[in-house]
Amino acid sequence: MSFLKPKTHIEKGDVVILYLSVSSMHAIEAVPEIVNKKGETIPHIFQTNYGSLKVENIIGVEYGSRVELSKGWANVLQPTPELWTQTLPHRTQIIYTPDISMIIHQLEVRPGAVVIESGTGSGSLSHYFLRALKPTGHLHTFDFHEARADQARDEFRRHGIADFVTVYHRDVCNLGFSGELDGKADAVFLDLPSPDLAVPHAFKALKLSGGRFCSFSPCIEQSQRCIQELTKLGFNEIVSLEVLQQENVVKTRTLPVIDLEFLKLPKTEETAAAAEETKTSKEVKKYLTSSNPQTLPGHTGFLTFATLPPNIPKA
Amino acid sequence: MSFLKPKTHIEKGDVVILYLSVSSMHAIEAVPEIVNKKGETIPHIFQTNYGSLKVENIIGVEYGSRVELSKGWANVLQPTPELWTQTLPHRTQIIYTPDISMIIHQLEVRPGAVVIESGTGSGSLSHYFLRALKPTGHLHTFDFHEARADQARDEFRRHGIADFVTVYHRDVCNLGFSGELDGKADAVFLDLPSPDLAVPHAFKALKLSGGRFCSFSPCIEQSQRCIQELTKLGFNEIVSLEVLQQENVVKTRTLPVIDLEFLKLPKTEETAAAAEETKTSKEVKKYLTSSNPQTLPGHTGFLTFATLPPNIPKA
Amino acid sequence: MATEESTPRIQLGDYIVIQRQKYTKLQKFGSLDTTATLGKETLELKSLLDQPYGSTFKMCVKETKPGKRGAQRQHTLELCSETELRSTREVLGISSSGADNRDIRDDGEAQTLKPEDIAQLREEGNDSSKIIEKLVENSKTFHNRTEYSQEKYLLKKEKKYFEFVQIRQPTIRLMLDIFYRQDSEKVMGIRVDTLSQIISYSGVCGFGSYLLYESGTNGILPAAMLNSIGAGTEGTLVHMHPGNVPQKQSLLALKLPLEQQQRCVSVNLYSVLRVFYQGEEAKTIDLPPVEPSEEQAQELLTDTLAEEQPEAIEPITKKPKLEEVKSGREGAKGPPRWHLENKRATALMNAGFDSLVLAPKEHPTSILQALLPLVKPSRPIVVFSTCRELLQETFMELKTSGKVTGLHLTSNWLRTYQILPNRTHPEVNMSGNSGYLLTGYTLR
Amino acid sequence: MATEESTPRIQLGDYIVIQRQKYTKLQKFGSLDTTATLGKETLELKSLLDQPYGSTFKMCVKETKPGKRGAQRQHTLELCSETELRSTREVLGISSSGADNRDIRDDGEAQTLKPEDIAQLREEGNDSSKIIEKLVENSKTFHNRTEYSQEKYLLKKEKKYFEFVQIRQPTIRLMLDIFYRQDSEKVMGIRVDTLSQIISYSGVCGFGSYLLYESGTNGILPAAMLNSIGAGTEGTLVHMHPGNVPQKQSLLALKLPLEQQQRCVSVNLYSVLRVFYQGEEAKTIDLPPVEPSEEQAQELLTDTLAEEQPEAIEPITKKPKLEEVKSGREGAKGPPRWHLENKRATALMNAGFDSLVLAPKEHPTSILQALLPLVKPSRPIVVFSTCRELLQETFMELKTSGKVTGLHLTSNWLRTYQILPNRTHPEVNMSGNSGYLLTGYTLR
Repeated sequence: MSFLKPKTHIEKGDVVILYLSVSSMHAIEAVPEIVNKKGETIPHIFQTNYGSLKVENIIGVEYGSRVELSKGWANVLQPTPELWTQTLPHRTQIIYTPDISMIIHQLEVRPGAVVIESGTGSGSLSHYFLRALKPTGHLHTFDFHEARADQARDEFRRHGIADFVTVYHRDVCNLGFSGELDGKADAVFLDLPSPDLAVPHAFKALKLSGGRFCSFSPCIEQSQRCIQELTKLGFNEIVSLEVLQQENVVKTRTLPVIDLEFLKLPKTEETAAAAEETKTSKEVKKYLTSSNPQTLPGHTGFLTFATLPPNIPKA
Repeated sequence: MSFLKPKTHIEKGDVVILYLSVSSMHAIEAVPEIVNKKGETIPHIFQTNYGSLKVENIIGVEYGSRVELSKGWANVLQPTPELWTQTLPHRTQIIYTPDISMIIHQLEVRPGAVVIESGTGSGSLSHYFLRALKPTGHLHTFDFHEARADQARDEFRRHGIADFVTVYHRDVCNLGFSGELDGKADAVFLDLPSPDLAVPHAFKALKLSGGRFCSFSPCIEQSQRCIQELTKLGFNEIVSLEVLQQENVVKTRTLPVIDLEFLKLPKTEETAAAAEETKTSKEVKKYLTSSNPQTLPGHTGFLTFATLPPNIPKA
Repeated sequence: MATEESTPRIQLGDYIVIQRQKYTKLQKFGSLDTTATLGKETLELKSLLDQPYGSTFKMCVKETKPGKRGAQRQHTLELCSETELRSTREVLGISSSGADNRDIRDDGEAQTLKPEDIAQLREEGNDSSKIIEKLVENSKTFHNRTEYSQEKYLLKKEKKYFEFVQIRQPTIRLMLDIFYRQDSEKVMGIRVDTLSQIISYSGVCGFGSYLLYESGTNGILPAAMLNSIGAGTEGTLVHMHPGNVPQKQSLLALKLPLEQQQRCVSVNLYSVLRVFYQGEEAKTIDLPPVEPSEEQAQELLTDTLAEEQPEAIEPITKKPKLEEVKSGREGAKGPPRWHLENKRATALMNAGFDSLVLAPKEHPTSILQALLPLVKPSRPIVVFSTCRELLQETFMELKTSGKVTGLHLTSNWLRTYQILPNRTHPEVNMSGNSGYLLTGYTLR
Repeated sequence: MATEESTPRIQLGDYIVIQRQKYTKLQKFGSLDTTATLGKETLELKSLLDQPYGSTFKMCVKETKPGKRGAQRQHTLELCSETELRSTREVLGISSSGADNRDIRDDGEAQTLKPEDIAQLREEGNDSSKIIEKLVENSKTFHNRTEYSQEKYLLKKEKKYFEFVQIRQPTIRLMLDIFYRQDSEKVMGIRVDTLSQIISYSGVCGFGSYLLYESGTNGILPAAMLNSIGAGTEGTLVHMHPGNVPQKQSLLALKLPLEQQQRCVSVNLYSVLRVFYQGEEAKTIDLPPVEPSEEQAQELLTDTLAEEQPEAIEPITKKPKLEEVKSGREGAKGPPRWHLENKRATALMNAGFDSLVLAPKEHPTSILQALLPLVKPSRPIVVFSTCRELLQETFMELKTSGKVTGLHLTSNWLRTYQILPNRTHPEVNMSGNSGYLLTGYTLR
């Protein structure tokens, strides 16, 4: 239930982020017992690189606290969509915070907004939509994969945000978003292999007063076809962009400063000794600097945004 | 004649870079007199933002010297392809140093190489090819625009590098590079609106022992078609890439450091005065930093490279 | 589920976004006499009143006045239909185009129409499509150009002679675009990707209490946060600033409901910290709540209206009972508004915040020292700066302190694309600086 | 104009590039018994002798030896024709593919072929295409996958079982790719775009005299510069380094003509500066020409051969007469080679250089102070570092000195693209650091 609003203490059933290090964190469910593969109820023990955690012990603990592991410690954090995106079980490729932030901003999602999303995928983006539109808006999210839709529905319930979302198992490219949603949406988001097929449905689903549209596509050809379709239907402000976030890894670098002046002096025994000394007691200079990691995300997808202007007749 | 090799003094007829500032430099010809529009021979006076230069005065001066202008001064530099690219008369869109460097590297151009280039354009890239392949290689450069071919030919002569280049006025997409060049080239470079049409000609022109190929295209569709054609003809190691250079503008930034601790003390007259003082003698911290200019080149072109393996029959 | 809404209508007092092709401008529609200036065109706005937002208007030349830089044309605006907006290309029905530009010699004499002729055409009230048609007719080279080159030419001309404007309701997205394009300094260099990430990483939403310190972004930061807090929710924002008056233009332009506006408490950093540290007594001494700052002096807005309607945005006490008890001894006239605001802010400060966002022009260390203790554990913090070296230092300080975990120093590349048939490529210019974000989570 | 050249042939002593699909490796073909290791495959190289460069060979399993990490297979190589290299996809003739992946449940049991079965197939000497065919036959999900997904699967499998290698002649381009991919530290983090720009900005070509100081790039920097200087030209390179012996692997691998090799003079920085400052006398005292450096200790090459054939690369005096005169009093045995090199270098230092390239692991200031005066006026200088702060400082120092103009501090983004029908996008991973270049031109 830990996704509804900021809270101070871990309650039973919360998803909790067990933060070990920048590169190691886990989302765990704060339940004292779990059912194993044999169907037996056993104590919930979570294994990490720093040893095991008896999950029962963290219930009632304040978020932000340090908890002891059998071979070290970790911090327990309340999950945010950002932390969830880094720890969630991948059922599909997911979209990450930099792209998502741009999507939320460009779709102008705020409390009260009605948003349509397809596909639901692993629910990474859905959690951001829900944070942005609750408690007065609603998310309609569609996936053509039945198991994924079911998993997402279950997850939203366990995360305490089910009131603000309806999950549909439906092939929107062929069947559209259902007539009930015609003219209801402030924003439509598509992450589909053939977004162009769903554009006419998005057109229908957006409010008569207009709305915003976004399609996320890994390949440029998908964006090209999507834009052709958008143009045909009268969308404007069509913009395609990419956001690439770089980590700046902060570190202190130590550089030797070499002395070449002493070479101008004849190498008598004294100067030789002095030179030796210069070499051994080499001066160094320290720099606080940062650089990108050796490998960066080079591409996630092209984001295509568009506006449906108000009062376009929808035949 | 100043492009053949490093030289120390300005001779009559040299192209000279008049360097005023990072954002202001000019390529001028070191001739004492020029012919004006009326056909009269007049002294060569060059106008700059810092006043005029009597060009006759710089003949015989050492490169790297400071020369006086009527309202200031400038430095005279021997032209390099890098400086020339920044000052040359644009007859077409040109390619700049970061892309060119990658082209030279990937085409493995070194002294002795036989290189084919199309189109010649403003000759920006040609000067780099010529630097890299002279004095033992040869550049064959083609342009379908007769005036441009003539201008380039004249320029190479005046720059002292005509011995290493042949300029052709020819539509290579339709007519190819001429049978005489079949199997003669180590590398072929294309900057054409339809590079795919010239790929079969490049194939023929490359040596039987193989060679390297590059096409520069602003639009991705050109690269797509070019790659299809390359694949069909048996080229391999096909790679497409972009190089974007960023300037890091170095500057010192001064930041105020504010004191908030004094707010914890009751505001008696003394502390008020002390606080005043704190405010006026505000501490500052200086940072030597650098940042990109507000606007950067976001795209120049896609570079597509490929290898023609040895011994591919050319039927 | 929401029912079909009617489109809101343009009212006097509204901030409006005027759009002419890709150019957009934020303008206050203060009175019926208000005019807006777009380059050499002056627009009389009165006919906008009560028209729906999103409408397109035709600029109709009323008179031409001599101006400093050539003639300034005064226009009235006439509401027009969507169908009037056809592609100029279609109108002209251009078909013949050369295969490439090998036969074109640019001798500067391709256009036989003289500038005087063109001015004449404009004053006669010709449509842009008519003017462009004439230009094409009188161009010696147009029909020899490639299709690509023709299109470029037409777009350039259309931009110059385009006679339609659209009126839109300001949103965070539209305003940030305007400010950043006009002068990124107006928003302290916070680019769209960066603002979007500040909103994400701070976790600001309809629940919780948020703390912001910023040195002046024309109100875009508090506006974006309050926008994310939403109407009819329980979220609150304490907005600390270094000056006499907060920069609030963007907040005013959003035209938020009063109850929402009231959940943004804007206070001077020094003043509120003094009250927070020393309690009520402190106030009797320091009357003006200010430590003057540079930001005040260099007011960046040309048409700034931050102080024009303070009534609408100045928060009114939300819990009157508590306020009355606390400020009982203040005298009949009641305490000054800033004083009440300080009190509301200190109450929220004592309760603790659900995240902290800093966008200071000053060195962040001392500000972090003062504000970080006000943030609850397991809550996000976000520090923005355009100076990487500064945040590297802050990164190290926070890391050493052990008070914040999950520290990341990030920046972004934002690349826009031209996607057109056979002419797809990244835009040839891109913005060079996203600024830097330092993010992390507080620990207990 | 060059006439048709015959393709060069593989000789004993050559460095060769072994390529297996996208994987490349630099290897010395030292003797007929030399073997090369590619992961779990060991290749006997003897059949390469006298075959033309560019040829493709088939790996034929000879025996399987138990190794530390599973079986190590020993292969002989058989020259094969181009036609043997058909696309696996074509061979298999896959046609039916699902429209999307909605029906696929990944339960880890899609492949019914056991690892033992696959090992058996390999040892039986089956072609990769045969093995992949079997894998496809025994996959329960393959035919339900999308074409895209099928292709990905095939590529992955083909990569694993691909049985052909191509032998290529080392070039700067191929070697830099290998070093940078293996460990960018091997070339001090100099990425391909950065190296290409060092060559451009330094202006190195067939004419002139060039000065390089580098702290160890496996010879890629001096090799790239000498490569640009060319065979049969008059250009010269003085290559200063901080260690006992220069890292020269790349230079050796290029197999340049002797006359060209001799135009690269490699000297120790300290030793040559002492001679330069103090003249001939200095040498009698400091016998080992070295100031030991870390670079020596942490020799990065696994199969380093920098010292293996020093005869081939150690420069021989080019102007014997001058050398004889100068080194006349050196005794019958003649002066040590390093001593002659120092003398040749100091002669070039006295004449002045046509550009300066620095790629130091040390702080560049003192090195610039020592070497900048050796550069003629109006000549380019290029300083490389992976530390931006360092070059910011150097930028300011040079700017203040007034000795260098046209200063620029630059870095690069390098983005590679996947261009395939309907699947075109930038590669999902990119290299994060180009390093920084500080460039400018000397003044008189």
